[in-house]
Amino acid sequence: MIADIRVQEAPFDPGAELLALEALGGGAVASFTGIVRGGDGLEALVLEHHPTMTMKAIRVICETAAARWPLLGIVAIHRVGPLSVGERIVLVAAASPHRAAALEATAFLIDWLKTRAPFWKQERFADGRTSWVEARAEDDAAAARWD
Amino acid sequence: MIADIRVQEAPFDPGAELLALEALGGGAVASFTGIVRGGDGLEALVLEHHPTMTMKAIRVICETAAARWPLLGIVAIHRVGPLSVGERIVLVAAASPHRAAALEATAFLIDWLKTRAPFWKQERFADGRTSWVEARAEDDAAAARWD
Amino acid sequence: MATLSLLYFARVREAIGLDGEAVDVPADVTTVADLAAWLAARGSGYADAFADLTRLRAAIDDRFVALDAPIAGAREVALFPPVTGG
Amino acid sequence: MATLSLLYFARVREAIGLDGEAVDVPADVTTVADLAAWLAARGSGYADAFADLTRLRAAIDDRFVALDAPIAGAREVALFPPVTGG
Repeated sequence: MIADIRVQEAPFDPGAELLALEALGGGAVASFTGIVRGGDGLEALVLEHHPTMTMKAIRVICETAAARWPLLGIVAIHRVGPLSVGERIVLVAAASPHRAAALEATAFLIDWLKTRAPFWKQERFADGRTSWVEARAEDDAAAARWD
Repeated sequence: MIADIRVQEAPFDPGAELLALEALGGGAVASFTGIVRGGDGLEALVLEHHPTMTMKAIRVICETAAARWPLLGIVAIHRVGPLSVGERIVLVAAASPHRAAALEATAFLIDWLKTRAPFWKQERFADGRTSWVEARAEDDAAAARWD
Repeated sequence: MATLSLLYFARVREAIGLDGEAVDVPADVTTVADLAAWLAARGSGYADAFADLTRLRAAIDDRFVALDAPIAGAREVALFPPVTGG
Repeated sequence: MATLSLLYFARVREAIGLDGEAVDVPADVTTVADLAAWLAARGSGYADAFADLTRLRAAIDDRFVALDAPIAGAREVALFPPVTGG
Protein backbone atom coordinates (compact mmCIF):
# COMPACT_ATOMS: atom_id res chain seq x y z
CA MET A 1 0.00 0.00 0.00
CA ILE A 2 1.38 3.36 -1.09
CA ALA A 3 0.56 6.24 1.26
CA ASP A 4 1.41 9.63 -0.16
CA ILE A 5 1.23 12.02 2.81
CA ARG A 6 2.01 15.71 2.50
CA VAL A 7 1.73 18.68 4.83
CA GLN A 8 2.47 21.79 2.85
CA GLU A 9 1.79 25.49 2.38
CA ALA A 10 1.56 25.12 -1.40
CA PRO A 11 -1.69 24.42 -3.24
CA PHE A 12 -2.33 20.97 -4.69
CA ASP A 13 -4.25 19.61 -7.66
CA PRO A 14 -6.87 16.93 -6.85
CA GLY A 15 -7.05 15.84 -10.49
CA ALA A 16 -3.34 15.01 -10.58
CA GLU A 17 -3.53 13.18 -7.26
CA LEU A 18 -6.51 11.10 -8.34
CA LEU A 19 -4.73 10.20 -11.57
CA ALA A 20 -1.89 8.68 -9.54
CA LEU A 21 -4.37 6.59 -7.53
CA GLU A 22 -6.25 5.49 -10.67
CA ALA A 23 -2.97 4.24 -12.13
CA LEU A 24 -2.64 1.68 -9.32
CA GLY A 25 -5.12 -0.58 -11.11
CA GLY A 26 -7.67 -0.92 -8.34
CA GLY A 27 -10.78 0.03 -10.25
CA ALA A 28 -12.22 2.21 -7.47
CA VAL A 29 -10.97 5.62 -6.35
CA ALA A 30 -12.80 7.81 -3.84
CA SER A 31 -11.87 11.27 -2.64
CA PHE A 32 -12.82 14.04 -0.29
CA THR A 33 -11.72 17.66 -0.73
CA GLY A 34 -12.23 20.29 1.95
CA ILE A 35 -12.35 23.92 0.85
CA VAL A 36 -12.40 27.16 2.87
CA ARG A 37 -16.06 28.15 3.00
CA GLY A 38 -16.91 31.84 3.13
CA GLY A 39 -19.70 33.61 5.00
CA ASP A 40 -20.10 35.95 7.99
CA GLY A 41 -17.28 38.15 6.69
CA LEU A 42 -14.68 35.38 6.75
CA GLU A 43 -11.66 36.28 4.64
CA ALA A 44 -9.19 33.54 5.41
CA LEU A 45 -8.27 30.65 7.64
CA VAL A 46 -4.82 30.23 9.11
CA LEU A 47 -3.92 26.59 9.61
CA GLU A 48 -1.46 25.94 12.40
CA HIS A 49 0.06 22.55 13.16
CA HIS A 50 2.56 20.71 15.34
CA PRO A 51 5.36 20.37 12.81
CA THR A 52 7.30 17.42 14.23
CA MET A 53 4.15 15.47 15.00
CA THR A 54 1.81 16.05 12.07
CA MET A 55 3.29 13.65 9.53
CA LYS A 56 3.58 10.94 12.18
CA ALA A 57 -0.06 11.36 13.19
CA ILE A 58 -1.27 11.20 9.59
CA ARG A 59 0.90 8.16 8.94
CA VAL A 60 -0.79 6.35 11.85
CA ILE A 61 -4.20 7.26 10.43
CA CYS A 62 -3.23 5.95 6.97
CA GLU A 63 -1.81 2.73 8.42
CA THR A 64 -4.99 2.21 10.39
CA ALA A 65 -7.02 2.63 7.19
CA ALA A 66 -4.75 0.20 5.31
CA ALA A 67 -5.21 -2.38 8.08
CA ARG A 68 -9.00 -2.10 7.89
CA TRP A 69 -9.67 -1.96 4.16
CA PRO A 70 -7.98 -3.57 1.14
CA LEU A 71 -6.34 -0.42 -0.21
CA LEU A 72 -3.81 -0.04 -3.00
CA GLY A 73 -3.03 3.58 -2.25
CA ILE A 74 -3.88 6.60 -0.13
CA VAL A 75 -3.27 10.27 -0.73
CA ALA A 76 -3.55 12.62 2.24
CA ILE A 77 -2.57 16.24 1.69
CA HIS A 78 -3.19 18.93 4.28
CA ARG A 79 -2.24 22.54 3.77
CA VAL A 80 -0.96 24.83 6.52
CA GLY A 81 -0.56 28.60 6.73
CA PRO A 82 -3.00 31.23 5.48
CA LEU A 83 -5.78 30.03 3.15
CA SER A 84 -8.30 32.34 1.48
CA VAL A 85 -11.98 31.56 1.01
CA GLY A 86 -12.35 29.07 -1.85
CA GLU A 87 -8.89 27.55 -1.43
CA ARG A 88 -8.51 23.83 -0.86
CA ILE A 89 -7.47 22.84 2.66
CA VAL A 90 -7.32 19.08 2.53
CA LEU A 91 -7.55 16.14 0.15
CA VAL A 92 -7.91 12.53 1.20
CA ALA A 93 -8.36 9.81 -1.38
CA ALA A 94 -8.11 6.04 -1.52
CA ALA A 95 -7.76 3.43 -4.27
CA SER A 96 -9.07 -0.10 -3.86
CA PRO A 97 -10.36 -3.05 -5.87
CA HIS A 98 -13.68 -2.52 -4.03
CA ARG A 99 -15.80 0.61 -4.16
CA ALA A 100 -17.12 0.27 -0.61
CA ALA A 101 -13.53 0.03 0.68
CA ALA A 102 -12.46 3.14 -1.23
CA LEU A 103 -15.48 5.12 -0.03
CA GLU A 104 -15.37 3.98 3.59
CA ALA A 105 -11.62 4.50 3.86
CA THR A 106 -12.02 8.02 2.50
CA ALA A 107 -14.71 8.84 5.08
CA PHE A 108 -12.53 7.30 7.81
CA LEU A 109 -9.46 9.28 6.71
CA ILE A 110 -11.20 12.65 6.86
CA ASP A 111 -13.03 11.84 10.12
CA TRP A 112 -9.78 10.89 11.82
CA LEU A 113 -7.78 13.71 10.23
CA LYS A 114 -10.28 16.13 11.78
CA THR A 115 -9.94 14.67 15.26
CA ARG A 116 -6.57 12.88 15.45
CA ALA A 117 -4.09 15.11 13.65
CA PRO A 118 -2.58 18.21 15.28
CA PHE A 119 -4.04 21.03 13.20
CA TRP A 120 -5.82 24.15 14.42
CA LYS A 121 -7.85 26.61 12.39
CA GLN A 122 -7.98 30.32 13.07
CA GLU A 123 -10.58 32.40 11.26
CA ARG A 124 -9.68 35.89 10.03
CA PHE A 125 -12.53 38.23 9.24
CA ALA A 126 -12.78 41.27 6.97
CA ASP A 127 -13.18 43.55 10.01
CA GLY A 128 -9.83 42.41 11.46
CA ARG A 129 -11.25 40.04 14.10
CA THR A 130 -9.67 36.63 14.52
CA SER A 131 -11.21 33.60 16.16
CA TRP A 132 -10.08 30.04 16.83
CA VAL A 133 -12.42 27.44 15.41
CA GLU A 134 -13.95 25.34 18.20
CA ALA A 135 -13.79 21.57 18.02
CA ARG A 136 -17.26 20.13 17.41
CA ALA A 137 -18.88 17.22 19.23
CA GLU A 138 -20.28 16.20 15.84
CA ASP A 139 -16.73 15.62 14.55
CA ASP A 140 -15.87 13.51 17.59
CA ALA A 141 -19.01 11.46 17.01
CA ALA A 142 -18.12 10.96 13.34
CA ALA A 143 -14.62 9.81 14.30
CA ALA A 144 -15.98 7.53 17.02
CA ARG A 145 -17.99 5.59 14.38
CA TRP A 146 -14.69 3.96 13.41
CA ASP A 147 -13.52 3.01 16.93
CA MET B 1 -29.01 22.07 -6.70
CA ILE B 2 -27.16 21.69 -9.98
CA ALA B 3 -27.08 18.15 -11.35
CA ASP B 4 -24.69 17.70 -14.25
CA ILE B 5 -25.59 14.33 -15.76
CA ARG B 6 -23.84 12.94 -18.81
CA VAL B 7 -23.93 9.63 -20.65
CA GLN B 8 -21.23 9.65 -23.26
CA GLU B 9 -18.72 7.62 -25.25
CA ALA B 10 -15.99 10.24 -24.76
CA PRO B 11 -13.54 10.23 -21.86
CA PHE B 12 -13.93 12.73 -19.04
CA ASP B 13 -11.57 14.49 -16.65
CA PRO B 14 -12.37 14.07 -12.94
CA GLY B 15 -10.15 17.01 -11.99
CA ALA B 16 -12.14 19.40 -14.18
CA GLU B 17 -15.44 18.05 -12.87
CA LEU B 18 -14.38 18.40 -9.24
CA LEU B 19 -13.23 21.96 -9.91
CA ALA B 20 -16.76 22.84 -11.01
CA LEU B 21 -18.20 21.39 -7.80
CA GLU B 22 -15.59 23.13 -5.62
CA ALA B 23 -16.60 26.43 -7.19
CA LEU B 24 -20.12 26.10 -5.75
CA GLY B 25 -18.84 27.28 -2.37
CA GLY B 26 -19.95 24.29 -0.31
CA GLY B 27 -16.66 23.51 1.38
CA ALA B 28 -16.97 19.73 0.95
CA VAL B 29 -16.64 17.76 -2.28
CA ALA B 30 -16.58 13.97 -2.45
CA SER B 31 -16.13 11.77 -5.49
CA PHE B 32 -16.03 8.22 -6.70
CA THR B 33 -14.37 7.12 -9.94
CA GLY B 34 -14.78 3.64 -11.37
CA ILE B 35 -12.08 2.34 -13.71
CA VAL B 36 -11.91 -0.78 -15.89
CA ARG B 37 -9.90 -3.25 -13.84
CA GLY B 38 -7.73 -5.78 -15.71
CA GLY B 39 -6.96 -9.38 -14.87
CA ASP B 40 -7.84 -12.86 -16.20
CA GLY B 41 -7.02 -11.75 -19.73
CA LEU B 42 -9.61 -8.97 -19.80
CA GLU B 43 -8.94 -6.50 -22.61
CA ALA B 44 -11.99 -4.30 -22.59
CA LEU B 45 -15.51 -3.77 -21.37
CA VAL B 46 -18.34 -2.80 -23.66
CA LEU B 47 -20.96 -0.70 -21.87
CA GLU B 48 -24.44 -1.01 -23.32
CA HIS B 49 -27.39 1.09 -22.14
CA HIS B 50 -31.06 1.88 -22.81
CA PRO B 51 -30.59 5.18 -24.61
CA THR B 52 -33.98 6.79 -24.07
CA MET B 53 -34.15 5.72 -20.44
CA THR B 54 -30.64 6.20 -19.05
CA MET B 55 -30.63 9.95 -18.50
CA LYS B 56 -34.10 9.79 -16.92
CA ALA B 57 -33.03 7.04 -14.55
CA ILE B 58 -29.91 8.93 -13.48
CA ARG B 59 -31.92 12.10 -13.03
CA VAL B 60 -34.25 10.27 -10.62
CA ILE B 61 -31.21 9.01 -8.67
CA CYS B 62 -29.75 12.54 -8.46
CA GLU B 63 -33.10 14.01 -7.38
CA THR B 64 -33.39 11.36 -4.69
CA ALA B 65 -29.91 12.27 -3.42
CA ALA B 66 -30.76 15.98 -3.43
CA ALA B 67 -33.91 15.28 -1.40
CA ARG B 68 -31.95 13.34 1.23
CA TRP B 69 -28.83 15.44 1.68
CA PRO B 70 -28.15 19.19 1.56
CA LEU B 71 -26.29 19.23 -1.74
CA LEU B 72 -25.16 22.18 -3.83
CA GLY B 73 -24.23 20.12 -6.86
CA ILE B 74 -23.90 16.64 -8.29
CA VAL B 75 -21.86 15.38 -11.21
CA ALA B 76 -22.75 11.96 -12.62
CA ILE B 77 -20.94 10.88 -15.78
CA HIS B 78 -21.22 7.37 -17.17
CA ARG B 79 -19.44 6.23 -20.29
CA VAL B 80 -20.88 3.80 -22.83
CA GLY B 81 -19.30 1.84 -25.67
CA PRO B 82 -15.95 0.02 -25.63
CA LEU B 83 -13.61 0.84 -22.72
CA SER B 84 -10.08 -0.55 -22.39
CA VAL B 85 -8.49 -1.67 -19.13
CA GLY B 86 -7.47 1.40 -17.13
CA GLU B 87 -10.10 3.68 -18.67
CA ARG B 88 -12.58 5.48 -16.47
CA ILE B 89 -16.16 4.18 -16.62
CA VAL B 90 -18.02 6.38 -14.20
CA LEU B 91 -17.65 9.44 -12.00
CA VAL B 92 -20.08 10.51 -9.33
CA ALA B 93 -19.35 13.49 -7.12
CA ALA B 94 -21.26 15.74 -4.77
CA ALA B 95 -20.70 19.18 -3.22
CA SER B 96 -22.23 20.14 0.12
CA PRO B 97 -21.64 22.42 3.10
CA HIS B 98 -21.25 19.21 5.15
CA ARG B 99 -18.63 16.54 4.61
CA ALA B 100 -20.85 13.66 5.76
CA ALA B 101 -23.52 14.75 3.26
CA ALA B 102 -21.01 14.90 0.40
CA LEU B 103 -19.55 11.50 1.27
CA GLU B 104 -22.85 9.73 1.90
CA ALA B 105 -24.46 11.18 -1.22
CA THR B 106 -21.49 9.99 -3.28
CA ALA B 107 -21.79 6.45 -1.88
CA PHE B 108 -25.56 6.55 -2.50
CA LEU B 109 -25.12 7.76 -6.08
CA ILE B 110 -22.74 4.98 -7.07
CA ASP B 111 -24.74 2.29 -5.22
CA TRP B 112 -27.93 3.29 -7.02
CA LEU B 113 -26.22 3.87 -10.37
CA LYS B 114 -25.02 0.26 -10.18
CA THR B 115 -28.49 -1.13 -9.48
CA ARG B 116 -31.03 1.39 -10.78
CA ALA B 117 -29.67 2.67 -14.08
CA PRO B 118 -29.98 0.66 -17.31
CA PHE B 119 -26.37 -0.20 -18.09
CA TRP B 120 -24.90 -3.60 -18.91
CA LYS B 121 -21.25 -4.58 -19.03
CA GLN B 122 -19.82 -7.11 -21.43
CA GLU B 123 -16.27 -8.32 -20.88
CA ARG B 124 -14.01 -8.94 -23.89
CA PHE B 125 -10.97 -11.12 -23.34
CA ALA B 126 -7.65 -11.36 -25.15
CA ASP B 127 -8.56 -14.84 -26.45
CA GLY B 128 -11.68 -13.51 -28.17
CA ARG B 129 -14.21 -14.71 -25.58
CA THR B 130 -16.95 -12.36 -24.45
CA SER B 131 -19.01 -12.60 -21.30
CA TRP B 132 -21.81 -10.55 -19.77
CA VAL B 133 -21.04 -9.38 -16.25
CA GLU B 134 -23.49 -10.91 -13.76
CA ALA B 135 -25.32 -8.65 -11.34
CA ARG B 136 -24.07 -9.21 -7.79
CA ALA B 137 -26.18 -9.71 -4.67
CA GLU B 138 -23.56 -7.57 -2.89
CA ASP B 139 -24.47 -4.60 -5.11
CA ASP B 140 -28.18 -5.07 -4.38
CA ALA B 141 -27.39 -5.16 -0.66
CA ALA B 142 -25.32 -1.97 -0.94
CA ALA B 143 -28.16 -0.22 -2.76
CA ALA B 144 -30.73 -1.51 -0.26
CA ARG B 145 -28.87 0.28 2.57
CA TRP B 146 -30.44 3.49 1.26
CA ASP B 147 -34.04 2.20 0.98
CA MET C 1 -54.32 -7.34 -30.45
CA ALA C 2 -52.19 -4.35 -29.49
CA THR C 3 -49.00 -3.35 -31.26
CA LEU C 4 -46.08 -2.97 -28.90
CA SER C 5 -42.49 -1.84 -29.44
CA LEU C 6 -40.04 -4.19 -27.81
CA LEU C 7 -36.43 -3.39 -26.96
CA TYR C 8 -33.87 -6.03 -26.02
CA PHE C 9 -30.62 -5.36 -24.22
CA ALA C 10 -27.45 -7.21 -23.31
CA ARG C 11 -27.82 -10.99 -23.02
CA VAL C 12 -31.48 -10.83 -24.12
CA ARG C 13 -30.54 -8.88 -27.23
CA GLU C 14 -27.73 -11.30 -28.04
CA ALA C 15 -29.88 -14.42 -27.57
CA ILE C 16 -32.66 -13.07 -29.79
CA GLY C 17 -30.34 -11.46 -32.30
CA LEU C 18 -32.37 -8.26 -32.51
CA ASP C 19 -32.16 -4.82 -30.81
CA GLY C 20 -35.95 -4.74 -30.80
CA GLU C 21 -39.05 -5.27 -32.87
CA ALA C 22 -42.74 -4.38 -33.11
CA VAL C 23 -45.14 -7.16 -32.12
CA ASP C 24 -48.90 -7.63 -32.11
CA VAL C 25 -49.71 -9.01 -28.69
CA PRO C 26 -52.74 -11.29 -28.14
CA ALA C 27 -55.31 -10.10 -25.62
CA ASP C 28 -54.50 -12.84 -23.09
CA VAL C 29 -50.94 -11.53 -22.72
CA THR C 30 -51.50 -8.99 -19.98
CA THR C 31 -48.27 -8.73 -17.92
CA VAL C 32 -44.57 -8.46 -18.67
CA ALA C 33 -44.17 -12.07 -17.53
CA ASP C 34 -46.94 -13.16 -19.92
CA LEU C 35 -45.15 -11.29 -22.69
CA ALA C 36 -41.87 -13.06 -21.95
CA ALA C 37 -43.58 -16.46 -21.93
CA TRP C 38 -45.38 -15.65 -25.20
CA LEU C 39 -42.10 -14.53 -26.82
CA ALA C 40 -40.27 -17.62 -25.51
CA ALA C 41 -42.57 -19.78 -27.66
CA ARG C 42 -41.28 -18.08 -30.82
CA GLY C 43 -38.13 -20.15 -31.20
CA SER C 44 -34.82 -21.14 -29.70
CA GLY C 45 -33.24 -17.67 -29.40
CA TYR C 46 -36.33 -16.37 -27.63
CA ALA C 47 -36.64 -19.50 -25.51
CA ASP C 48 -33.04 -19.02 -24.41
CA ALA C 49 -33.52 -15.29 -23.71
CA PHE C 50 -36.51 -15.91 -21.45
CA ALA C 51 -35.63 -19.31 -19.96
CA ASP C 52 -34.99 -17.90 -16.47
CA LEU C 53 -37.42 -15.19 -15.43
CA THR C 54 -35.54 -14.64 -12.16
CA ARG C 55 -32.83 -13.10 -14.34
CA LEU C 56 -35.18 -10.97 -16.40
CA ARG C 57 -35.88 -7.32 -15.74
CA ALA C 58 -38.10 -4.89 -17.61
CA ALA C 59 -38.96 -1.26 -18.22
CA ILE C 60 -42.19 0.10 -19.65
CA ASP C 61 -41.89 3.45 -21.40
CA ASP C 62 -38.52 4.14 -19.74
CA ARG C 63 -39.50 3.17 -16.19
CA PHE C 64 -38.40 0.01 -14.41
CA VAL C 65 -41.34 -2.28 -13.64
CA ALA C 66 -41.80 -5.64 -11.94
CA LEU C 67 -42.52 -8.65 -14.14
CA ASP C 68 -46.12 -8.76 -12.93
CA ALA C 69 -46.71 -5.21 -14.19
CA PRO C 70 -49.57 -4.94 -16.71
CA ILE C 71 -48.62 -4.02 -20.26
CA ALA C 72 -51.98 -2.40 -21.00
CA GLY C 73 -51.34 1.11 -22.27
CA ALA C 74 -47.63 0.51 -22.78
CA ARG C 75 -46.01 1.98 -25.87
CA GLU C 76 -42.65 0.32 -25.44
CA VAL C 77 -41.43 -2.59 -23.31
CA ALA C 78 -37.71 -3.15 -22.75
CA LEU C 79 -36.54 -6.61 -21.64
CA PHE C 80 -33.07 -7.15 -20.24
CA PRO C 81 -30.99 -8.87 -17.55
CA PRO C 82 -30.29 -7.25 -14.17
CA VAL C 83 -28.28 -4.07 -14.70
CA THR C 84 -24.50 -4.03 -14.16
CA GLY C 85 -23.35 -0.46 -14.72
CA GLY C 86 -21.32 1.82 -12.51
CA MET D 1 13.91 19.01 38.87
CA ALA D 2 13.74 17.82 35.26
CA THR D 3 14.14 20.11 32.24
CA LEU D 4 11.29 19.80 29.81
CA SER D 5 10.68 21.36 26.41
CA LEU D 6 7.19 22.77 26.16
CA LEU D 7 5.37 23.59 22.93
CA TYR D 8 2.20 25.70 22.81
CA PHE D 9 -0.23 25.77 19.92
CA ALA D 10 -3.24 27.77 18.81
CA ARG D 11 -5.22 29.43 21.62
CA VAL D 12 -2.70 28.22 24.24
CA ARG D 13 0.18 29.73 22.28
CA GLU D 14 -1.69 33.00 21.85
CA ALA D 15 -2.67 33.27 25.54
CA ILE D 16 0.90 32.64 26.72
CA GLY D 17 2.55 34.64 23.96
CA LEU D 18 5.22 32.02 23.30
CA ASP D 19 5.59 29.12 20.81
CA GLY D 20 7.32 27.17 23.53
CA GLU D 21 9.96 27.26 26.24
CA ALA D 22 12.22 25.08 28.35
CA VAL D 23 11.15 24.69 31.98
CA ASP D 24 12.58 23.02 35.10
CA VAL D 25 9.69 21.09 36.56
CA PRO D 26 9.48 20.39 40.31
CA ALA D 27 9.35 16.76 41.37
CA ASP D 28 5.74 16.94 42.58
CA VAL D 29 4.55 17.80 39.07
CA THR D 30 4.04 14.28 37.73
CA THR D 31 1.24 14.42 35.16
CA VAL D 32 0.29 16.65 32.25
CA ALA D 33 -2.59 18.03 34.36
CA ASP D 34 -0.12 18.83 37.17
CA LEU D 35 2.08 20.57 34.62
CA ALA D 36 -0.82 22.71 33.38
CA ALA D 37 -1.80 23.65 36.96
CA TRP D 38 1.82 24.52 37.77
CA LEU D 39 2.13 26.63 34.62
CA ALA D 40 -1.20 28.37 35.35
CA ALA D 41 0.33 29.81 38.52
CA ARG D 42 2.95 31.66 36.47
CA GLY D 43 0.79 34.62 35.52
CA SER D 44 -2.27 35.85 33.73
CA GLY D 45 -1.45 34.57 30.23
CA TYR D 46 -0.74 31.11 31.61
CA ALA D 47 -3.76 31.21 33.89
CA ASP D 48 -5.91 32.05 30.90
CA ALA D 49 -4.35 29.33 28.75
CA PHE D 50 -5.01 26.62 31.32
CA ALA D 51 -8.22 27.90 32.95
CA ASP D 52 -10.37 25.12 31.46
CA LEU D 53 -8.69 21.72 31.41
CA THR D 54 -11.67 20.19 29.59
CA ARG D 55 -10.50 22.20 26.60
CA LEU D 56 -6.85 21.25 26.93
CA ARG D 57 -5.17 18.47 24.97
CA ALA D 58 -1.56 17.29 25.02
CA ALA D 59 1.09 15.31 23.22
CA ILE D 60 4.28 13.89 24.70
CA ASP D 61 7.13 13.40 22.26
CA ASP D 62 4.76 13.62 19.28
CA ARG D 63 2.07 11.28 20.61
CA PHE D 64 -1.32 12.33 21.89
CA VAL D 65 -1.75 11.56 25.60
CA ALA D 66 -4.51 12.01 28.18
CA LEU D 67 -4.08 14.75 30.78
CA ASP D 68 -3.43 12.16 33.48
CA ALA D 69 -0.44 10.80 31.55
CA PRO D 70 2.84 10.89 33.51
CA ILE D 71 5.50 13.26 32.26
CA ALA D 72 8.36 11.17 33.67
CA GLY D 73 10.80 10.46 30.83
CA ALA D 74 9.21 13.03 28.50
CA ARG D 75 11.52 15.13 26.39
CA GLU D 76 8.87 17.44 25.02
CA VAL D 77 5.29 18.19 26.03
CA ALA D 78 2.94 19.99 23.67
CA LEU D 79 -0.14 21.71 25.10
CA PHE D 80 -3.01 22.81 22.88
CA PRO D 81 -6.78 23.00 22.47
CA PRO D 82 -8.77 20.20 20.79
CA VAL D 83 -7.66 19.87 17.17
CA THR D 84 -9.71 21.40 14.34
CA GLY D 85 -8.00 20.41 11.10
CA GLY D 86 -9.38 18.71 8.03
